[in-house]
Amino acid sequence: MLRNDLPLGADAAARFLPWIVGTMVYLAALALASAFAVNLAIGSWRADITGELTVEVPDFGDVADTERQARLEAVVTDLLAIDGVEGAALIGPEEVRRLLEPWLGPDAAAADLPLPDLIAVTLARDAAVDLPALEAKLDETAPGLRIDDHRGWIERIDRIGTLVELLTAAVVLLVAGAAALAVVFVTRTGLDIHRQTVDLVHMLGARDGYIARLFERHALAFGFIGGILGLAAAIATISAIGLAASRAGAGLLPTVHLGLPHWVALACLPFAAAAVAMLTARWTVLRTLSRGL
Amino acid sequence: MLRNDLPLGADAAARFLPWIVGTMVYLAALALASAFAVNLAIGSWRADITGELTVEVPDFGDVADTERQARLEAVVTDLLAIDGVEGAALIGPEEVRRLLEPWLGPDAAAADLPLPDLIAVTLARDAAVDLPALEAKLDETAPGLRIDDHRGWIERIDRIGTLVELLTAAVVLLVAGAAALAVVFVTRTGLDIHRQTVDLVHMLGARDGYIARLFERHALAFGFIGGILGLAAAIATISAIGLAASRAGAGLLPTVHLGLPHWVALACLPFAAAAVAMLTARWTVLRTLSRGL
Amino acid sequence: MVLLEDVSVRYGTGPEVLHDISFALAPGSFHFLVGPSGAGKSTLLKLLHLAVRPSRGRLNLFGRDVNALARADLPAMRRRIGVVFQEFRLIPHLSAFDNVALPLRLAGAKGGEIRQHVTELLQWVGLGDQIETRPARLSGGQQQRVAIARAVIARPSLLIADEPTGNVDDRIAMRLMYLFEELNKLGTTVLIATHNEALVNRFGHRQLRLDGGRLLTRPRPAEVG
Amino acid sequence: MVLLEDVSVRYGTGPEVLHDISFALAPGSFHFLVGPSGAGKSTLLKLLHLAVRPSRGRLNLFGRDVNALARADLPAMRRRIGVVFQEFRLIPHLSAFDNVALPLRLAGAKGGEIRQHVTELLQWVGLGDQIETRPARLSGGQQQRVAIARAVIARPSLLIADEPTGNVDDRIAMRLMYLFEELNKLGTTVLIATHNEALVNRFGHRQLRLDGGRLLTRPRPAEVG
Ligand SMILES: Nc1ncnc2c1ncn2[C@@H]1O[C@H](COP(=O)(O)OP(=O)(O)OP(=O)(O)O)[C@@H](O)[C@H]1O
Ligand SMILES: Nc1ncnc2c1ncn2[C@@H]1O[C@H](COP(=O)(O)OP(=O)(O)OP(=O)(O)O)[C@@H](O)[C@H]1O
Ligand SMILES: [Mg+2]
Ligand SMILES: [Mg+2]
Repeated sequence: MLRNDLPLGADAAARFLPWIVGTMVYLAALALASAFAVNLAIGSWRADITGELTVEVPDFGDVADTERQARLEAVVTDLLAIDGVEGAALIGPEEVRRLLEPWLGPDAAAADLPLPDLIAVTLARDAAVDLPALEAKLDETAPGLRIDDHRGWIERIDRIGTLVELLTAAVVLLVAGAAALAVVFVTRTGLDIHRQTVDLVHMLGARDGYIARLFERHALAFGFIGGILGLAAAIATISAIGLAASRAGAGLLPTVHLGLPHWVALACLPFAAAAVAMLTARWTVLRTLSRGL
Repeated sequence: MLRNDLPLGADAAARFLPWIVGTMVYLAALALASAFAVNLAIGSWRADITGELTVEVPDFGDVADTERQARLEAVVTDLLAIDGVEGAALIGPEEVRRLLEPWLGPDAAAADLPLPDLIAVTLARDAAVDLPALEAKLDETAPGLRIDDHRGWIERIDRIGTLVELLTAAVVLLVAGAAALAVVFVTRTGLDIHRQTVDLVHMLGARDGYIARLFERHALAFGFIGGILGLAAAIATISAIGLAASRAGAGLLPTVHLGLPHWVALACLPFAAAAVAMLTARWTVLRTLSRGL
Repeated sequence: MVLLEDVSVRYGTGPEVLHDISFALAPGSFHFLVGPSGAGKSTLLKLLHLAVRPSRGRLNLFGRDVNALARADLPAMRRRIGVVFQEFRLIPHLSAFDNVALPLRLAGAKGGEIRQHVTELLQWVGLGDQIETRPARLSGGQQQRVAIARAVIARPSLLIADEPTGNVDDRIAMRLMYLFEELNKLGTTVLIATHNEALVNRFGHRQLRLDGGRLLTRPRPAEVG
Repeated sequence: MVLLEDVSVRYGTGPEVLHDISFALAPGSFHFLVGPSGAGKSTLLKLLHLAVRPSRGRLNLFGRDVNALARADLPAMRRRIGVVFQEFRLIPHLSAFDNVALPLRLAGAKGGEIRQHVTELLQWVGLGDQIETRPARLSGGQQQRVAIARAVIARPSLLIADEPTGNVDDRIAMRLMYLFEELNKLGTTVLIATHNEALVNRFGHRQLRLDGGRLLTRPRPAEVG
């Protein structure tokens, strides 16, 4: 009805609101995106090693190559016969050397290292394999053999994953709290600046809700604008970091790509920010007004 | 003289200032600390491998242990005779196995892997060693020997280091800009709220500098308080992350400890923030006032 | 209409500013409120337009006990009261027109009606060529006239004016007084606080005289409504 | 002291509010400025206390051409002028005492001196028991008296008062007029804008009469100083 009862948009404080909300959305978006990326990386790493065992077959001493190959294949056959084992494949010395390359340096491949034979075992999902029993059984076929289920690694990765999730939740909460606090301050400042007008409109018979709506609408609009700007900046930053990282750290940093659900979650941020801004403004005005007569 | 010419500290907008400055200092401190940590990690990693060469001496086939030992020692002697080489030490098979352990899993140590002999060569600072010539020369003593100078790794690490530095600089600049912007807005809001008082004091014959000082002093005090709070929060966060990381990611994440210069740099942040706040407030007031009569 | 029984007022924890005030204003009556500066005139008026509450005693407005009113009841009641504040209190960013139109808009009046009434009234108070001007660009007396127009535009049941002619010359003061009398004839109860003795003497309305927070004259019992 | 030659004033890009005003105030003179509401009285006063600049013509204050003054020269000049604003303009968070003390403090007076002078003056205007009260807790007339005390406290060379008795009763108005006369006797040039015809008639000082932005009476040439 009275769109311009209060020229809130002209106050320095109000013009500040989009910047604050924008910064907060920017930070929240970056935090969420890094959490998504870390979780994706952890997830794929974990998937790689959870469903797998590595069987290490030592050098048998002075046996002939054919004899050795036969023994290895016997182990593979044994493995495949076991419940829960989906696949078992020999990793030849070449492959082992390739795997070790990043560790020993690029020249290791050329070096003439005698290496153990490895068998990569793929397990069915949720298969419960009794490792000691398995080891004992296979040891008959190939004495000295060892099974590695990477359990220590998985536990460490999981702990890092939880840590990242907690940190992200903390950052997002902090940022939402900071944004709400900013809206409280901006709204109170608006009430400060327009104290006399608000009092007067009140005295002329306007209801609290009417006054709250003026601030509310303003916070909604400015919060949303800020949110959109913050999100845009965040997307630009994420892309830039992704690009820079894939160039500079190729091979060292895992390359992950956010999926549709991740982008949707990020796109929700401006709406959430606008809603937080609006409700906070409404609450602040009503609370401040209710203290008067 | 007139300490309370303007009750700036009572405005919602002004009470907001320490929070904004605090948040900015917090973010800047975290960015700086992570940059320091990454740089320290990179630095120590780089130092580890820059001044070093690894000489890989392959299995000589069926030579006796004493013969093999003699040849290795001949290589070491040759190496030590070369200009720029400061030290050369045999890394025995036990040591090599220990180095490989994180890669092959904890059980690798027990496996009976035949491994190459390695010689760790320490170079003098800034020594320019001609690798191909060196390799050709040593090959006479121990044929099939290879030298690895980790150059590819160093380049990648350096690129990551530069990336981190650029990112940090960007964050700190962004944060300083945001803080200055916040001070501009808060100061303008203060001028808005106290417009009538400022005009009046002006009409009574106060100079611009007198009015600017009121805002300036306030921005300095509140900026400094905010900076201290932000820094305290950042230190708490850094310690918490350090603790959590060393617990959850032991071995995966490198443990770095910030030194005195780093802490001094962080401790400068609140002062820098207060100075930025003060100068920005002064500039804002003088600029706004100079528009009037 | 307005009935006070032994009403006292204090601001916050300060001393009492009004002591044991009792009087009644009959519907359609016209009173002046006089007394020296600091006597409590503005405070008494604030009481009547619900800006302060009695700290003791009973205040009855439009047949309802003010002490028993809930916060949510106040807006509707305030819309029946027109107020001219001593310090005008115009909304700085609204034009004279929008300032005067505000009470009509809050009451939900229609646009065309608003435009006609507001324009007419502003012309009557001599501001016909400053309809779109903002308060800061009006002279003191012009602002006072906008404030008066705003107070009367919605034909309130009760009109309260605090020193409404302090910033205008005698010719305009007379014109404004005729406006109040006109409104009074249409049924509005009027109470005007003023220092302008000439004015009080010229218009022979009854007087309430305050001094040191006490009422010296009170309307005769027969007038109580 | 004050010399205007064909001065015109407009606000921003609006129409001219004052047209070709020429007059002079001799040092130590006492003038009333009268005229209907909206005539331009406040604007003329604003010109003299350097709140607006002439858009045309020459204004000479204390022997200096105002159009030629740099921004940095203004504060020192303003300190020689005491102003009572039509809308008081007290500083809301300062007590009556601190409001009145402000010009002395800006001039660098000593604490003990300030305390004595301010207290005496507040007592004289009848606010002896409200020295520590803030403006919001003062009545309209009380605020006006604080504003007047602030204007005269530093013994200005030129005193400008805009409707200084609009919110006080006749007894206090007389008292304030005596204060202005006292100051005038000590050498201050006084110019008072007012609607209070009774007051103007009672004190036989010369009048400047404005109407529609034009000066109708002007002081005789002999008085120019
Ligand atoms: N908000 C307030 N808080 C505390 N005291 C106040 C407040 N408003 C007024 N007073 C005090 O109450 C007394 C009466 O004030 P009031 O404004 O009612 O006087 P008034 O009769 O309207 O005077 P005037 O003619 O000067 O306007 C004064 O002494 C004043 O100091
Ligand atoms: N800041 C301003 N901007 C534009 N126009 C203004 C401004 N102030 C005053 N005016 C206009 O200038 C004219 C003269 O105003 P001024 O305040 O000087 O009158 P006045 O003689 O003091 O009247 P009053 O007795 O009502 O106070 C008026 O028509 C007014 O609308
Ligand atoms: Mg009053
Ligand atoms: Mg005026």
